[in-house]
Amino acid sequence: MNIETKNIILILSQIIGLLLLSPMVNSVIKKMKGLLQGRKGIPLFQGYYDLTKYFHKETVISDQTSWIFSTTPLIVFSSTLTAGLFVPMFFEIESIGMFGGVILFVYLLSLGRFFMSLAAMEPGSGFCGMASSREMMLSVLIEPVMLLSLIVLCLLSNSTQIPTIITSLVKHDLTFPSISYVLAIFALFIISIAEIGRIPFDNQETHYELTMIHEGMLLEYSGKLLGLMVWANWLKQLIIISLICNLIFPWGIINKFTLISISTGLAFYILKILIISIIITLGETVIAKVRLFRVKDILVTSFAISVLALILVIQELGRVSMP
Amino acid sequence: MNNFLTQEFTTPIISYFTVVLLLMSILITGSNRLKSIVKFYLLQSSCLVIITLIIGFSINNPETLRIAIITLLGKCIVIPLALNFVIDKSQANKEVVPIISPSTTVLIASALIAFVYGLSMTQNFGRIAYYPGLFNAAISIILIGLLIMISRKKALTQIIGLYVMENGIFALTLDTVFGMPFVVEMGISLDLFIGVLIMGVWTLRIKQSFDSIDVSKLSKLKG
Amino acid sequence: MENNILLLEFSILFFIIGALFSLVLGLYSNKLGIYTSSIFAIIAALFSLLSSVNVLLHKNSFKIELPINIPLLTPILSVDPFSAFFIFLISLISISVSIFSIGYLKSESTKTSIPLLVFLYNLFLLSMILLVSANDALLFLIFWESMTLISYGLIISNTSSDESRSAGFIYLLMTHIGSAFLLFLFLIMANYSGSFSFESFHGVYKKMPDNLNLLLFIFALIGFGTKAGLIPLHIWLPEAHPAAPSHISALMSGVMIKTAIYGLLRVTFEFLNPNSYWWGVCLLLVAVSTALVGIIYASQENDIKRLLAYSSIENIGIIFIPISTGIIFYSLRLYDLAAISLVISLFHTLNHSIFKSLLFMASGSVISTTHTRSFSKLGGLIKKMPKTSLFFLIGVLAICAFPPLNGFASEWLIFQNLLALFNTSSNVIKTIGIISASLLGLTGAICIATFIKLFSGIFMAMPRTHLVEYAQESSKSMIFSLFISSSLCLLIGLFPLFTISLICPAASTLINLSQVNSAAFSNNQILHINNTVSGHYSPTLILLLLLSFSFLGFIIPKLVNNKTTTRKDETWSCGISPKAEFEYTPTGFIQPIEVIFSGLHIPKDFYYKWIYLPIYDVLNKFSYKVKTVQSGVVQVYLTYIFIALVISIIWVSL
Amino acid sequence: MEIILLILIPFITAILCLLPKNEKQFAPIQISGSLCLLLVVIKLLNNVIKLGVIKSFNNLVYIDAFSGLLILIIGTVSLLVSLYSADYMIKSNEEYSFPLWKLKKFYFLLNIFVLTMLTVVISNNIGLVWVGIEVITLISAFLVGYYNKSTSIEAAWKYIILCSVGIAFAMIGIILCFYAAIHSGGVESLSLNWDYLLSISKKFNPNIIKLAFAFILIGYGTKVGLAPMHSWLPDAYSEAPTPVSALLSGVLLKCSLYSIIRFTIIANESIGAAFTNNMLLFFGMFSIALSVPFIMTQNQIKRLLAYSSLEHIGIIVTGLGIGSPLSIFGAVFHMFNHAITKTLMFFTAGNLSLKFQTKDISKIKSAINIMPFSGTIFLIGALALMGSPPFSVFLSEFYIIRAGILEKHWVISSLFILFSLIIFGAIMYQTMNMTIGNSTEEKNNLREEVSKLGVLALVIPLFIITLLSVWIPAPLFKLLNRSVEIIHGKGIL
Repeated sequence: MNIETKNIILILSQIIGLLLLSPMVNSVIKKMKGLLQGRKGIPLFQGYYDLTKYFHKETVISDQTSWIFSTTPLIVFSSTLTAGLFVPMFFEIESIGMFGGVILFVYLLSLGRFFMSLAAMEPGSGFCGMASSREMMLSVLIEPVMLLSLIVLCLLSNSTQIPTIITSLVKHDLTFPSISYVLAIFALFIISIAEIGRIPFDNQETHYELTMIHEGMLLEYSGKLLGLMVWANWLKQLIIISLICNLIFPWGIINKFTLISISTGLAFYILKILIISIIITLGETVIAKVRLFRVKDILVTSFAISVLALILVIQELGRVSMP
Repeated sequence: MNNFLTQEFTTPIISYFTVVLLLMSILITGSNRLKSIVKFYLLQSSCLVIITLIIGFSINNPETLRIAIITLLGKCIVIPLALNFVIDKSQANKEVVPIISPSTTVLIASALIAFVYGLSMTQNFGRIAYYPGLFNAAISIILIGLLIMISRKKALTQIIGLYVMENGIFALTLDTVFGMPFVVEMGISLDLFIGVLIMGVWTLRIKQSFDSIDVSKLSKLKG
Repeated sequence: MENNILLLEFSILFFIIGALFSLVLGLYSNKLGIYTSSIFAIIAALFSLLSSVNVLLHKNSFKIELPINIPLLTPILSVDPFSAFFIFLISLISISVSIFSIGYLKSESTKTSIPLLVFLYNLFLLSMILLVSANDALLFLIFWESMTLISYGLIISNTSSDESRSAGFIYLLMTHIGSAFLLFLFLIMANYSGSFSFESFHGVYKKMPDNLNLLLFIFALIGFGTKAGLIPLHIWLPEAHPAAPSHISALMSGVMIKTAIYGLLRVTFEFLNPNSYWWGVCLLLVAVSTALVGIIYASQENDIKRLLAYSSIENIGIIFIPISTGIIFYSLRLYDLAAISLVISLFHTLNHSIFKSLLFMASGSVISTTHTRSFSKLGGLIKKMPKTSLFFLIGVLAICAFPPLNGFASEWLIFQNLLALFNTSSNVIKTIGIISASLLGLTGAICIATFIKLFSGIFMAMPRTHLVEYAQESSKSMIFSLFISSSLCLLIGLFPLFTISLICPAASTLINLSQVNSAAFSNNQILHINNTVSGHYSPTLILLLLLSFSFLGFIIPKLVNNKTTTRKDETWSCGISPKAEFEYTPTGFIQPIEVIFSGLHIPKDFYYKWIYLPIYDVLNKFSYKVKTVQSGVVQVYLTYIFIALVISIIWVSL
Repeated sequence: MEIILLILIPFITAILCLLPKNEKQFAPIQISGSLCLLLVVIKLLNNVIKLGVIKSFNNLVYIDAFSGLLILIIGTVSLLVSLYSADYMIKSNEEYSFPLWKLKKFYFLLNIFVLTMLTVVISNNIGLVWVGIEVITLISAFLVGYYNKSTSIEAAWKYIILCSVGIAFAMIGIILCFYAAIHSGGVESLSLNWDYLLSISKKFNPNIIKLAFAFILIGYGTKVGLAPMHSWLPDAYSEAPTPVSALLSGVLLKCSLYSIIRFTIIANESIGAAFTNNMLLFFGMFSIALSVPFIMTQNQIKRLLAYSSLEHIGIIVTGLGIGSPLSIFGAVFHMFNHAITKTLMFFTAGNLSLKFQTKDISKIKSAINIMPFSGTIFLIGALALMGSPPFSVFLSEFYIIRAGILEKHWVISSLFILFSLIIFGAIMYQTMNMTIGNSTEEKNNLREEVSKLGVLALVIPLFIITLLSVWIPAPLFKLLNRSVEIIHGKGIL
């Protein structure tokens, strides 16, 4: 089979994989959390139940709203999914290189965020407004750091394509893992936690409007719109997690497709995800959510870390002379 | 009459009159009463006339007589008369409080004279004159005239100061370029006359709108 | 070739005729004046657009001689691709603005004197076109000043308001300070080149003593930076834009401040030869801080047009980033890269012109129907004026640089450009380059927050005051012009390569390369930059994906169950029926960000209070001291004369 | 022939102006008179350009391009003044409720004033020039004191006293010059003739010429209004009736400057340009510098303009002092531009202060709304005066600065630009405070704002300065260039 069809198949499988896996991952984390807290926790397929339930329910939207409010879920969903294509799960797609690199990735995520908070302003409810304003504050802090840490990784591999970064991490001629790489990853990890809105930055399970950030923005949504929003959020979570895990354990990205390789790759991928989600869960159980304005300090710290990483990178690459 | 007035003969005479000129201007600076000031001015002018005649004949210049007569008419008759007239009209005879007191003015005046003489010694501008003494005197008289204008408050005194300056200039012309071309002479003396008339007019106007000819009242326009 | 000349001459002619006619007819009736000026402007702009596009496509250039006869001045307009690009930009914007102004002025006609306004409007456009094609320093100065004066006239066109007075004054003063520096710049260069024509300026740096060109560069930076609005020279911008009528602010912010970019680029690259990368580094710092500070200020505004003005300052900063990288590359003799950076900066210039004018026009139609500029008084307009709000949203998306619109295309390129700094050998440049990339990201994030604040404040939720009640959708022509601009945003966003291929000759003439290898930008129709940290971006593909995925998102719930109903009901606000008071106000919305940046945030009036005011105070005190010299006492005056005389006599005898 | 007419026309007009029975009749006489004058001037200039130099009346009259330029200025400005005063003087007479003879006196003196200025610029004899300037002083004093208020009398008095002192000094200068001439073997009867002096100036004794130049500069400088001898200038300008202020600053300054320049030429011939240039530069820059604080803190509209005249005189003198052909071209060109522009400004200012019944800047508000025509032109005129293109003042200042930098006068040029920036700011601030802003008074329509003649008086100068900024007509350019040749020896082409 020729390269085109192969790519198309791969892309399709990536999409489907993301769509299917994302609810699962979320409920896995919840499950583990429940176990850690000595509860039985939710069933592993809870995510899918929720989605179907949302899709069956009647949609009630505020009478203050306009087309923006009701199209936002679609935009958020699609932008997140598009961003998802840039992050390999466990197989690499050559043609993804044609789409765009980390910068596009970040901007697509922020496109989703933009519409989410815009729509949250629409019903004119105080809670949504508050939530979206806080979301914006978070994003202002997140974006530069995320860009910086990702760019540092790009510099290490001289490419802005995430798959290329990952693969070149494996066969990198530098002494690996170099300290700069470790620092960059660390910064990125913190940021990603913030990005997927988990403790200590935001609490997905809270039911107290005044502390909600992400949930708060969904307050006025219901029915299938809500379903899409939630799904988009889970997608984002999965994408970020797989980004992290693939950067931390850059091995096992397959590019030749035999039955064995696929199965091993998949298994390995799931293993990585599990590890990351365990880390997250542990974090969530031991750390408490911090005050809104303390968030700044954490993120600034990670900014400092990534600047440090940058300087180290420059030092290391200084030896490898470039044009 | 072939020229008996030789340089040797005239020099001392001229220098006497020069001294008189200087003296008059110093007296003007020193005195308070307008009438007497006018008198001093009259004296100064008249000895200018004499000097004119002497120098004129010594370098036997044909125009001497004419110049002398014009000067006589102008400086010794018309101007003093006009001034007196104005003084009477504006019943202002005494310079009450001058800006700089007469005695100080005199001192400054003599300082000026010293300055001019000194300067002319170093730079010897005097070289350019027939009678260096007269030249220096002329310059100092001009400066003293200005000094008078600066130091006094009455409109009239200022006019007189101006005329003292004119005298100085006249002395200068005598000493350097005896008798400038006729046109200019006429022109100059012409607007001396016009000048005095106009000055008189303005003095009277000041008198009627400020009911005194004290110039120090004329300081509304500033900045 | 000939027809280019003809076209440009025609457009100049039409501008002049339009100005005169509209003045005369305007005195006769406002409506007539408005139509004439706009129609003539549109025709003239079309002519100049055609000629400039011709020049850009065929990379040729031509000269026109003007009927001006004064010594020292060679009255020649010369249009090379670089000027042609700016003519292109000016004409492009002015077309849509002219269309807009038809409807807009009709609604404004009570406030200002229309005849003067329309008269100056055409002259304004003309002066800008002449400016960018002037080929002689003196001519350039004259047009520069005329442009300033005309725009000044437009700013104060609402003569009965104190606001426009102070705005006009600040504008006039600042721009004149700038012009003084330019005057110096050109005079000094003329000293070495021997004449004022730009040809003679080429490579004039060879004749100069060392480091004089650095001084001149600083002069140019101050001179043009004042017009462009670099911080701290920006103080006139946020005053002038609100004072002017909206279509004028659209032109000023969209086009006029770009002429400063034109001047700076010409002077720097053609005449001064940047020979040390420190110029670039310092400029980069200035640029980034301008962008950051500008957008922080913008985020705190509650006045639509002031907010937009500050965001113009931000964008000027962003435009200057690739310029400074260009200078760095140039000084390192990496001419290809330099050319690429210039192309990028020009590209962003174009984009900013388009979406900023779009935003200004849209806000203009909002202001003219609600009669207020403070958007915390508005709200819920999206139902009153749906079309306007749609185009406004497109403008916002573009300025926030979201794919696949044009803003993102240029910003993506700028990121790539900054990454390209990593190919240089100096560690300083590398570090600064990458960090400024992330700061650019920060700017972008704040920009997003700001424009959410703006858009939601104007259009969303419930009306906060009664001002909104009488609002209505704006007239056809306004909508149409908005449509044009926003479709331009989309098209350029989707097919950036076409525009870039137009820009390339401009940049190459500037650096006088034979050509920028526009392969540098494309790799089979996908935006991509060679010899940097590699990256690709294909707008069309992204759009395709977005659309298909949103279709997916639309269809999946349907597949699950396609007979769910949708019901509208009032917003839940703890059981009370919602009121406008419950809403989150724009100020409240931005407050957290304000809190975070309270650290590095300088109060707005800082520059005025601490830089400009003290100078004034010193002068004033001094003057009052000196003034006592004129005491009004005639004797004192005589003393002055006396002193002067004595001094000069002494001088003589020395 | 033209020369006789040149003298005759103002004289006849002056006489005719004594006849009228009511105030309406002055305008036609005056305007037609000055129109004829302008025609004669143009004819004369035509000859001057053709022949180069016109001498007649056994060398009493000497007209070359430079005097031609001055004649042109006088002719143009006096026409503008007549146009303007037709309307203005009637209004102001009503305001002061003066009898008719005041108007007669005004017009009579006005014409004599013009007449004397003409004689000054065409006469060959520096002594006559001196006499002429003295006479001008005495006449214009009456015009300054026209309103007979206490302040105007004060102004007139200061004007007379200071100027007479200055003139006296000038006389000394002339005497010294004459002395130098005859002592270097000059014929006495000719030795006051300008052309003769120039021809023999090589043999002069440099010391004396230096001294003479110093005296002349101080003397006539007082009349020109160079700092620090300028003190009479703001008073006289602010107190005189507006047309007279226009004449004073537009023309009279230039005439006195003309005599300085004439003498400078001789001095340059005999002792070389360095000395005179330094002195001119010093006084020029000092005048500009001194005008700055007064403009910054000025609160009276006509005094503001007066101080700006001080600045512009400074600019002209600086231009002369820089002493390269270009700068001198700038200077003479600036003489013309300043004359026209300042006239325009005085006219508009006069309209404003007549309308608002005050000269106080802080009391004039939102003029552009209350009197659209004058207000607008006032604003534009201020810009023009401050030397922003497209107005001709920009060009002349530009030439001067260019020359300054070309001659490596770095400091002077920088100061020049700095000062003009500050002055620009100050004047524009004042102007905008006066013109723009919200007003309480009601608008009044164009009809009753200014009469047709008034409109002409404002539009013509505006047109001239705008035209000159893009197109210097060939004859005028010839005139300017010739004058540069006369002053410096070689022109700019």
